[in-house]
Order: sequence, then C-alpha cells, then structure tokens
Amino acid sequence: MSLTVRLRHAFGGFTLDVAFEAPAGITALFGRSGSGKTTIVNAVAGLMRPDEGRIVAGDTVLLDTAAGRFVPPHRRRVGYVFQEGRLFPHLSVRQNLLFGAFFAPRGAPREDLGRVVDLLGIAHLLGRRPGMLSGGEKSRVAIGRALLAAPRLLLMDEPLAALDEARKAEIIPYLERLRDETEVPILYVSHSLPEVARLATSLVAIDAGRVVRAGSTTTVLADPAAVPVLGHREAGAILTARVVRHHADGLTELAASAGPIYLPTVDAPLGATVRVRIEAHDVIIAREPPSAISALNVLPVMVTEIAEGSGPGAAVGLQAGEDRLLARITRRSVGTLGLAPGVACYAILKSTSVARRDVGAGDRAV
Amino acid sequence: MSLTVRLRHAFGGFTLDVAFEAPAGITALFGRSGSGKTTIVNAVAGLMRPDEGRIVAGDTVLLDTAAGRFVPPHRRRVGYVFQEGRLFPHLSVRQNLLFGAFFAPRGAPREDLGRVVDLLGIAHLLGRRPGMLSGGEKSRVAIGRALLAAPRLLLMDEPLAALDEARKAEIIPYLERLRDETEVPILYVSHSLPEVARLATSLVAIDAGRVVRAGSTTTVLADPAAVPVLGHREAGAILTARVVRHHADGLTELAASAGPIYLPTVDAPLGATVRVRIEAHDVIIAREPPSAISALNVLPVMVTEIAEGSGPGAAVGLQAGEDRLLARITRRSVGTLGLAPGVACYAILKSTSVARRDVGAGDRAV
Amino acid sequence: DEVVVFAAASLKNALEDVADAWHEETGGTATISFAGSSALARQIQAGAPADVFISANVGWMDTLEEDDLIIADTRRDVLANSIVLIAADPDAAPVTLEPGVDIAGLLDGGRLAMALVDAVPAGIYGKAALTSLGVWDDVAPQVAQADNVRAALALVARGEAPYGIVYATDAAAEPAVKVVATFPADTHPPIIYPAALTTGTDDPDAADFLDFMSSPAAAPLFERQGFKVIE
Amino acid sequence: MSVLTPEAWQAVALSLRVSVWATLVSLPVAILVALLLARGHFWGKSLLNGLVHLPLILPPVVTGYMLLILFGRRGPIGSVLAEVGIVFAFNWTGAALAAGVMAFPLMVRAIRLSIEAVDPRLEEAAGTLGASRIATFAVVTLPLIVPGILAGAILAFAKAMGEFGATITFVSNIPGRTQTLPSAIYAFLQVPGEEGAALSLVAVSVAISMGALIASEILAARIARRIGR
Amino acid sequence: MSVLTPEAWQAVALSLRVSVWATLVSLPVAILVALLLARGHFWGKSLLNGLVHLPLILPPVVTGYMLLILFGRRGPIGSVLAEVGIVFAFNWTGAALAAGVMAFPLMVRAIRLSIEAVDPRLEEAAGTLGASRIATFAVVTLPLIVPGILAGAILAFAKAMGEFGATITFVSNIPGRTQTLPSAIYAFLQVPGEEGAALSLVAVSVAISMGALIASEILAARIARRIGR
Ligand SMILES: Nc1ncnc2c1ncn2[C@@H]1O[C@H](COP(=O)(O)OP(=O)(O)OP(=O)(O)O)[C@@H](O)[C@H]1O
Ligand SMILES: Nc1ncnc2c1ncn2[C@@H]1O[C@H](COP(=O)(O)OP(=O)(O)OP(=O)(O)O)[C@@H](O)[C@H]1O
Ligand code: MOO
Ligand SMILES: [Mg+2]
Ligand SMILES: [Mg+2]
Repeated sequence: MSLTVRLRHAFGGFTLDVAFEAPAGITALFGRSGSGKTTIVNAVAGLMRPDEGRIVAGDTVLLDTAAGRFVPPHRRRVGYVFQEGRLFPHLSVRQNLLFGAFFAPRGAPREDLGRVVDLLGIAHLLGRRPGMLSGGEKSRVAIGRALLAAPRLLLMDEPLAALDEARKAEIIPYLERLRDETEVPILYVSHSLPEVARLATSLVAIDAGRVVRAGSTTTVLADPAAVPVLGHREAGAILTARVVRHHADGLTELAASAGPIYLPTVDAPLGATVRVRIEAHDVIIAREPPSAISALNVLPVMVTEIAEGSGPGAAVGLQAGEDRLLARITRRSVGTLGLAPGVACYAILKSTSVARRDVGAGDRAV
Repeated sequence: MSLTVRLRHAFGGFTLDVAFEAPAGITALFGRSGSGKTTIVNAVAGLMRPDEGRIVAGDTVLLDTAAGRFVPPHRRRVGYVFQEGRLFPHLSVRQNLLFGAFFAPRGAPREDLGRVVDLLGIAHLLGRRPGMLSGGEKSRVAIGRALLAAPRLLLMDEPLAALDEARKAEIIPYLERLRDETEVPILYVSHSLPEVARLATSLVAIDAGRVVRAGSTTTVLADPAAVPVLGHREAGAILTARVVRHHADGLTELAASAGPIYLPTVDAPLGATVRVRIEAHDVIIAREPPSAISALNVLPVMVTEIAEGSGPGAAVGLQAGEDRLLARITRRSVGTLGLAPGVACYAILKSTSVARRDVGAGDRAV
Repeated sequence: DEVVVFAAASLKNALEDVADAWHEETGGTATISFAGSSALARQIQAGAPADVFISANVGWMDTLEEDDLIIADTRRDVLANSIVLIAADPDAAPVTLEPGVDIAGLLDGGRLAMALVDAVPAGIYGKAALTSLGVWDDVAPQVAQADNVRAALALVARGEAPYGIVYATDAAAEPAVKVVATFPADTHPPIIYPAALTTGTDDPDAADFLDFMSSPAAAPLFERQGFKVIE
Repeated sequence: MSVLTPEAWQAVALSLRVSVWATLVSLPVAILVALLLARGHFWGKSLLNGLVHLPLILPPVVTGYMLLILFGRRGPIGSVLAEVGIVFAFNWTGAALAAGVMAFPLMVRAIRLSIEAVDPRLEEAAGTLGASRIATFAVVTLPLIVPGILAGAILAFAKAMGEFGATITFVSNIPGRTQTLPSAIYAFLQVPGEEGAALSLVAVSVAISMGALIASEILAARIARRIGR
Repeated sequence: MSVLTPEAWQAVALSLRVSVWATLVSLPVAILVALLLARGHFWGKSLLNGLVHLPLILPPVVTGYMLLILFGRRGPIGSVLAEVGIVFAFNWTGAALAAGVMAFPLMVRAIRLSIEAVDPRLEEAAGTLGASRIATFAVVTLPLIVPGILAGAILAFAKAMGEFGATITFVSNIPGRTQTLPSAIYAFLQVPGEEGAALSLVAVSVAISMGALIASEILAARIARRIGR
C-alpha cells in the first residue's frame, strides 16, 4: 500500500504547499523546526482540514477537497504517535495501550501486547497512570499505543526524540521489522539523519512548507548535491551487503560489491542482506593502500563527482563496486590528493565507526 | 557559585538516592529514560519535596529536610526549561518570554530580549500564542523564557531534544558563552553525549536513581572504563588547543600539545583556546605515519591503557602531548598492530569528522 | 413624609386605589409593601420602617400587639371577606353547603384546591368551615394546598382541580371559574383584615392614612374589588 | 432537635425521593445539553442557552405557573403524557419535575464548564485510535468530566432539597404526595409560634444535604486523584 | 408588551442595580472562597463548603429569615454595621445582599470548577520564574479562569434577577426601595386580573437577562479563543 499526499494550506504567515508519494515502508519527513512536518501529519490523520488537497492511502481517498470528501479521523485507522504524547490521563498505561485495539475492527492484524510492552520496556508501568511517568516513559507508551491500534497507516512524529540511545537501539530494529514484514506505510518525522538513513525507505525533505528533495533514501543520501540540504554532519550513503561470516573475535564479515568489510557483530543470519550507513565524514580517502592501520576496511573505489560547498569541505561521490559511497573531506585534501571524477583511490572505513544503529535489516524496497 | 545536591526520595517502585556537586559552569545529568533526571531537577527547582535531602546553591541553603528548611520555588530564582514546555497558553510569546524578567529583582543581570529572540529564531513568533506554535518553536520559547528570567541557576531538561541540528548548532555556542561568561551554574539534562561533551564542565551519569559516574567531563570521557556506562557510540575525549591561523581554504590551524591539527573554520579569534571533542570511533591508530591520505591530522601518541569489553571493540587510551585521546578500535586491530600500554603510534583524525558542534569555546574550568 | 404601609398581598389593587385617592385628597404619599402577612409581621418584629400594618389575618396582628409593636388603640378591623366554593366547570351545579355535604363525592377523585390549610389564612378559614360542616376528614386527603389563594385559584382556573375554596374577592375576578357556593359566615371565624399603626411610626400622616382607609371615602374602592367594608 | 411528627418524616422521605429523582433523571439531559452548548455549532444555540437559564431568571412562582400551563392535566404536554400514563399534576413526579427544571441550569453550567476544560487534543487522539465521536465522548470526555458531573449533581440535589416556589405552585402541597420539606417549612413559618417546628425541619434538610455534599467532595477528591490531577 | 407603569420601571431599575451590585461585590469573595475550596487544605474546609451551599439547600424564605435575624436593624451583625453606616435592612443594599447570598453557591461552584481545571504545572512554572503564590494567581490562574468567572458571574446575575423568596422575606417589597422585578411580579400575581402586568415584567426580566447571557457568551468565546482553546 502506498500513500499520496498533496496539500496546500495557509496559517497566518506560513504556507504549506507539498506533494509527495510515500511508498510502502517508512517515509521520513525531514526538516527544520517549523517547516511544516506536523502539519502534514495532522492532515493525513484528519485532524486538520487543509485549504486544498488530496490524500489517498492505497485505493482509499481520505481527503479530496475538490470533491468535498473528508474521511473523519476515526475511520482512517491511522496509528498516530503525537509529538506531545497525548496519553489519556484517566486511563492506566495498560488501558492506554489497548485503547486502539478496542476500537479496531475484529479481523485486523494485531500486535501482541506482551511483545510491544517488552520491546518498549514498560512492563513495570502497566498499572500506572500517565501522570506518574517520566518524559521518556510517556513517549514509549505513546509509541505502544499507536502500534497496538492495528493501524493501516502509522504516523510517527519524532517518536524517539525523548529517548536515550540504548532505548532507541532497541526500538529501531522493531520498526525495521514492521517496515519489512507488514504492508503498513509509515510516515516518520525526525530530525536525526542517522535514524532516517537507517529506517527510511524514502525521504522527503521539507523546508519552509515546501518539498526540497524527495526520493528513495539511498539515492538522496548518496547525492553530494543533497548534502547542504540535509546538513553536513549528517550526510552519508548506504551500502548494501551480505552477511558472510561471524568471526570469533566478534566481528562480522560482510560481502559488499566492492569487497569484504568487517563490522562489529551484525545481528543477522548468514546470507542475510543488510543496509550499512556509512557517514560521509567517516570515510578517509587514500591514493595508496594504507598499511599498519587500525581501520580494517579498505575498499577500492572511483571518484564519480565532487561537490564543493562554500565552506572548507567537499562532498566526494564514490563508486564502490555497485554501491555508492559519500566522503566528506577538506577541499585542501581534494587538492593534495589530486582527486577528480574518474580517479581511482581507496576508501578507508573504521569498523567501529559504523555504529550498530547504522546497520539495518535489508529493506525490500531498496 | 556551585550547587550541592543530596537527595533521597521513593516513588512507588523507584528510589532516587543521589549526591553530587555541580561546580560553576554546566553540569550534565546523563542517564537513561526513567533514571531520575527530571526528579532531581524538580527537587532543585523546589517543585518536589524529597523525603530527605539537602540542596545548597552557593551559600544559600535551598532545602534541608533535617533542618526543616524549604525555600519556595519563587524565591529560588531558577530558570527552568521544562521537559514538556509549560508555556502560558493565555500569554503571547513575548509575554511568555518576559514573564520571569517581570518578577526578577531590579538589579539582576538581565539578558537582552532581542538578542535571545534572534538566537532562537523566534522573532516572527512574538505576537503568537503558544497554541499556534510547532513543537520545536515551543521548546525554543521555553528556552528563551528561562534565559530571560535573570536566574541564579539554570535548569534545562532536554532543552534541545525537539530541535534540528542546525538550530542546535546555533544555540549551543550561546550556552557556551553563558557557561563561560556568567556565574550561573547550569544543570543540563541530555541524552546526547556529543551535546554533553561539548557543553558540560562536569558530568553526572545517573542510572536507576543512583549516580554511577561523576566528575569533570574531560576526565570521565577520557576514561576507557566509563565507555560502557556512557554508551559505545558516544565515547570520546576532549582535546584543548589554541587557534593559530585561519587558512584561506576555510581550515583553521590549531596547536594542540601533541602537534598541529586542522579543522573546518573554528569561530574563535586567533589565540583563543578551544575544546575539541574527538569521538573515539573517529580515531584511527597507525603504527607508521600514513601517506597520501585525505585525513589531515596525524598526531604522535602513546598508548596508556586498553579496556576490552565483551564485544569486538576495545577502548584505547592515548596520551597526545598533554592531552588524552580515546580511540575505539576492534580487538582484532589491537592484536594485529601489537598495541599495548607504552607503545608509540600515530592517531589519525579526519578534519571533517570533527563536526562544528564538537568544537566548543574553551571552558575556564577545564 | 412618605407613609410606609405593610399590607397583605391580596389587598394590592384595592389599597393602591385607596392610596391614590388619599394622595388626591391630602397630597400625602403612601408607599405600600405587599407581601404575605407572616413575612410582613416578622419584618416589623425585626424593626422594619413600617408605619401602618394591614394583615390578612388576626393571628399575626395579635402577635404584634402582644409584642407591643403596634399601637393597640389604633387597631381596627377594616375589611371582611368571605370564602366560596368554586368549580372549574362553567356548567357546574350550585352546591348547598349544609352539614355533611358530600364534597368528596363532588370531587369524584379530583382535588380540592385550597391555600395551605394550617398556615395561610384562606386555607385556615376553609378548613374550619369544612370541619364545622363535619366533612373535613372525608375531604382532607383530596385537598391540594397552595402557598397562597391566588395559586389555589389558578389550579381551578387551569382545570387542574375541579373545585377549590378561595376568597370571594378572588373568585369574582376570575372568569374561568364558577362560584357554586358561599360558605356561611358561621362556619368559620370571621374573615377580617385588621389594621394598626406600628409603635415605630413617627409620621403624623400615618394615622391620617389609616383613618382615610377606614373612612367612607375609601369604602367604594374596596367594595369594587369585592371586599366588605366593616363599619 | 425536637422529635419529628410522622407527617414531617413523610416530608423528609418525599423530599429525598424528589431530589434524587430530579437529579438522576435530569443528569443525562443536562450532559447532553451541556455538550451541545460546549462543543456544538448550530443555529439556535443562543436560544437553547437562554431556555436553559430561564428557570434561574424567572421568579420560581412564574416557573411554577409555566409548568402548570405546559405540564398540567390540560396542558399541551401534560395531556399528551397523561395518555401514556405519565402524570405530573399533584404527584411527586411533578415535584421532581419542578425541582429538576429549577436545578437544570446549575447542572448544565457545571458540566459545560468541565467539558470546556477537557483538552480537545485528547479527543482527537481518541479519534485517530478509531473511536467515533460518540465512543470518544463515552470513554474519554465523560470520564474526564466526572468531577464536573458530580459538582452539577450535588448542586442540583441541594437545589432540589431547597426548591419551594415552583414546586408548590405546580403541584401544591399534599401531605405524603407532594409536600416536600421546603413546603412543610414554609407552612410552619406562616403561623406565629411554629418557628421551632420549622427549625427542626431545616436541621433535617441541612443534615441530609451536608451529608450528600461531604460524600460528593470525598468522591470528587478520589476521582481527581485517579485522573491524576 | 404593554407599556410599563413608572412603578414597574422603578422595579426594573432597582433589579438591575441590585443584580449588578450583588454580582460585582460577591465576585471577589466568591473567587477567594473558590480558591480556598479548590486548592486549600485546612481544617473546616467541609464546613466552609457547607456554609457556601446553605442558601441553595434552604428554602429561600428560610434564608430570608436568617438574613433578617442576622442583618436586621436589631440583628447581631446588622446593628454593628449600622453603627458604621451600613444598613441592609429594608434597603436596596439588603436586596443586593439577599441576591448575592442566594447566588453565591452558583458563583463559587463555577469558579471552583475552573480553578480545578487549571493545570497546576503552569502555576509551578510561574513559581520557578519568580512569581509568588499571589502573583501566580493574578497573572496565571486568574486569566485562565476568566471563562469560569464569567460563567459564575452570569449565573449569579441571572439568579439575582430572579431571586424572590429571600429578598421579599428580608427586605420586604417597598416600591422604589426594595421592590425588585420578581417582587413586583409576585405582587401582581396576588391580585385578580393583573396577569398581564406580571407578564410584561416577566418579559422585561427575560429580555435583560438574555441580553446579559448572550453578551457573556460572546465574551467567553472571544476569551477562549485568546487563551487558545
Ligand atoms: N509521581 C510519580 N509516581 C511514581 N513514580 C514516578 C512519579 N514520577 C516519576 N516516577 C518514576 O520515577 C522514575 C524517574 O522519573 P524521572 O522523571 O526523574 O525520569 P527521567 O530520568 O527524567 O526520565 P526521562 O529521560 O524519561 O524523562 C521513573 O521510573 C518514573 O516512572
Ligand atoms: N494554529 C496555527 N496557527 C498559525 N500558525 C501555525 C499554527 N500551527 C502551526 N503553525 C505554524 O506552521 C508552521 C509549521 O508548523 P509544524 O507544527 O507543522 O512544524 P514542524 O515541522 O512540525 O516543526 P517542529 O519540528 O518544530 O515540530 C510553523 O511555523 C508554525 O508556527
Ligand atoms: O429560585 Mo429560588 O428563590 O431559590 O426557589
Ligand atoms: Mg512538529
Ligand atoms: Mg525527564
């Protein structure tokens, strides 16, 4: 199932005017504070009636202002994780979690309460009321509530913002499974590019109410020209690789199209395909193969393009076998190394610089 | 001025029992969701009366349960950025911002409204009511409100969680200046270790209501044994360096005690001392000086200690001149490179892997 | 200068006419507060600035006299009234009120509307009359007691109750009811409106108003409203 | 307190019955009307609002007359209801109707204020979770306004215990059928020297209402704690 | 509507004056009491709450008598106040007192409900920003409960416009001095043939109160929009 969104709406000084397609899987809405992400999500949920627009989920028209069609929120069956919680204060955590399930149609595919509760680490909170929870506990319950509503469409507005890295690392694989094993499209608002890169099938970058970049996550992230839009620090491409061996010292050997790479244990069976996000600033380029170095991964690559920004840095697109890599190096190094499109060189990646959260389960849509 | 906190409090299943010292500057409270950070901050603000405890700010006793002393919140003059906003819905953004200033004593050193508003990018919102703001806009107003209250003590509970990287990058230098130019101690709750490393003078790691690690940020972060507590991905030490030259190609040359390093433009005058956080996973160790490589920074270092965890990684403490570095490499590399305490080698750092947000203004307390 | 008169509410129209006439004649002004006799009496007990009190029953006047709140030798009985049996049905047959009269049968399961039989004068008189006719015990369960006569009258006029007992003055003014009998004067204590000056009065006009009220000049004004004037 | 006469006890029992019924029966209607006034946008809303407040604005006697005219045996509504066996005239049900009508504006206002205080974003959240507007009302709004409903109910009960003017005008005072405590008290106050009897009844009335009041406060506090306020 | 007599206009003017004063003067007291009941924890809170509700529980006539006994010229409070020149007995101020007392529970309840609906976390926030409890009340709580205050005030005004029993019992029915609209209506209803006159007064009363009601609704809606609900 996919989601088509076209909206135009004006608030006082702010105008939203967007159109995008969200295929099955996770579509990230990425953009600065106040750029209009929540407004889009609200419109999809039916909580906001835009001045003009059309929203279609699969073959159901949820909104069509031209045709005067507006499906009320409770018939849309979206699971919405609100940016600000909105837990029911008079219900226990358990009742909050089961709220949506109660209203879901009988046959709807349903998540198991126990599984979700364990995943979110909220088993000890089930009897409490939301007023007695910490900030992060509240947001975990809110995630659980949406997941358990048997939704046809998940809307998650910065669901992990209040959570610590360890907790995020537990929830993200679950969202990956959801992405890969169910048909439920997910609109995912986030400020965190690593999160987006890891999770999102496609990415819609919003700025001041307009779509400035949209497409499959791999394509957008590997595009040196997108670097300024997404933020320098966050740039990085995605490599697809197959699990070859789990070594005794805790490293997993993967076969990428450009050669073997070694990563800290990847939690995937032999033969599985995984997505590895390589942040652009983690890639070192060398003209000669380096020796006696702690970085285990050295891949032969070829420069495809170089995008120089206004600052001291440059984004270098690299072809690594069939995959693309992105390296962010200084303009000075571009000069001293004599890099130019077509030049063959080596990309050096540290094993440990690929954090676990940047290794995701393979995504069908890629 | 410094802050001494000792608290014991029991909620149903959760017991908080902490004691720590927050010197002038920023003290980060770092810990997982539900570990008790907000509870501590609330106690300091006077919004929660712990079962037992003593809180002293400078020479003012704010709380002493043994002596029956409890200073009510409005006499504490804390500027509190709440985890959940708490803007006054009936007041405009401007009125919200000026709320604290109105009640501040006449002579109190006061921030300038215009400056704070510009910093937070909320000038166009001044006439609005909070109900019409986006999530991130709300949290920016909440930050402004606390800053403008002429507080003697700032409490910030995940103030930047809802903000995009670009906005964070604008606010962080401001907080640094606050840290360095004023006497106001800041208790800063955050899940983000880069943020903490960059900002915090000292760090208090909380787990399940207990302090598990506390001390100056540089010491705690450079301690290989602290890596598991803080999270692998986030480990990294802090290097202190002096600005030597701003090069024409946008790089700034810094003098660290171990040698020159080149970073993308550092926004500090010549001669200034800056703090540079070097994430452990960004450090590559080589036994021989590498050549023809895009990384500009190669420092001669010596291994001081090696902490091997349960996983495939190892944290290697390095002495770099007078500074300490932390490198996170694979155990396999420790073996192949023959690393051991006392071994001399080279640390390779990419210029671009040190993101701007990891370069902070020098902190007197370091 | 202004004479304040506390008067039973049922006197409203008549007494206002009297006050106008008095004004024409003497130029004096009477301000009249109409309310239930009990309320007025209690207010006088509490020091109300009344110069003249006109009660709808003797009991409250007696109470004030005992308390020395009225000037005893100015007390006089001004008006008399009678009570009547009224019917809602314009074609109702006249009833002869003799001992043992079958009022319960007349009601045929309906209600007999009266004012409060133990509290409000019209009700007290009605109860006394029915008792002396020997039928009170039969009728009592059928009685609906209103808080004042006008409300009892309304119950009959609206057809809620087939019969009722009210003052002749009220019945006369309501075309929607038919008077089917007048209670003989000997079946109940005399229905008398006593009037007196209060001890608190310091207004010389008050005595003048009281006298005017009981003078022949005022008589037609009361009679027009159906009251009997006591000479 | 002097010992009460059997008739006085009858009045006590009847007042209780009347007040409880007046409160319980008008409560759902009041909730509905409060909901319409708080959240509805419809033509005639001002009119409805005015109508609800009418018994407050009018002297009780006038309200009593109006009830008599509308709900009496011959009244346009009363005559229709009589056919289905509902009789208000001279019946305790009529006393309950009068008390209910007089208390209605108080109940509606309390409930309406509570509804207006419910965060509409919670109702939106319920909507996204599949709850229809009615279901949302039942499982989100209603539980959240329980304190307001309780406040409205106790106001109504207290008012019903004290209502006199409209009741006696509408259903008069028939001992054992329509003689409520206030009617009995009023009757005692009309005659000299019966203040003592009136006072005993006042004491009983106050005792009952205070009991109800305290019970409602305790209940409200418990509920508020549950809701997490 | 038939043209009103000068006396009737007097009653209209007096009722307006009485109701406005009753509302305005009791408002601050009601806010204070509501605040105590909503947020206070003190001995005797139940008692205060009961006392506030008393005028609702008691038949109005009883309340009127109590006022007469306490605030009359010879009453324990009335005689003391008389020495400083405040006279309630048989004065329009007494009518305002009666109306205020009768309306007080309604006003307190509305305001109390609003206070209870204010998120205490906002008040905490004000505290951390240096506002004392009183200042917090003035700049945070009070503005947030304006809708409730308005609701309480309009309830009180409407009730004051309709109050009869306690007023006539306390200050009698002296034209131009204590004769309010409801008393005048009552007087007209006591004599045959004056229903028309009574009805005109009812119409005037309803018109005034409805006007006030609509104005308050419009104002409340505007305020609610400002508060951002
Ligand atoms: N009123 C309460 N009653 C019972 N338990 C509470 C209450 N408030 C907080 N807790 C519990 O105390 C613990 C600490 O809460 P606190 O809000 O301090 O956490 P935190 O460290 O700020 O977490 P987060 O990062 O999620 O905001 C949590 O386990 C929470 O469930
Ligand atoms: N009710 C409203 N009235 C006027 N402007 C509004 C209203 N709601 C939102 N806005 C404005 O619309 C813009 C987009 O808001 P939106 O909530 O969609 O932002 P966002 O992308 O979700 O931001 P954030 O990351 O801060 O949550 C903002 O500039 C906001 O100020
Ligand atoms: O409206 Mo009343 O005067 O309490 O019955
Ligand atoms: Mg948002
Ligand atoms: Mg917290």
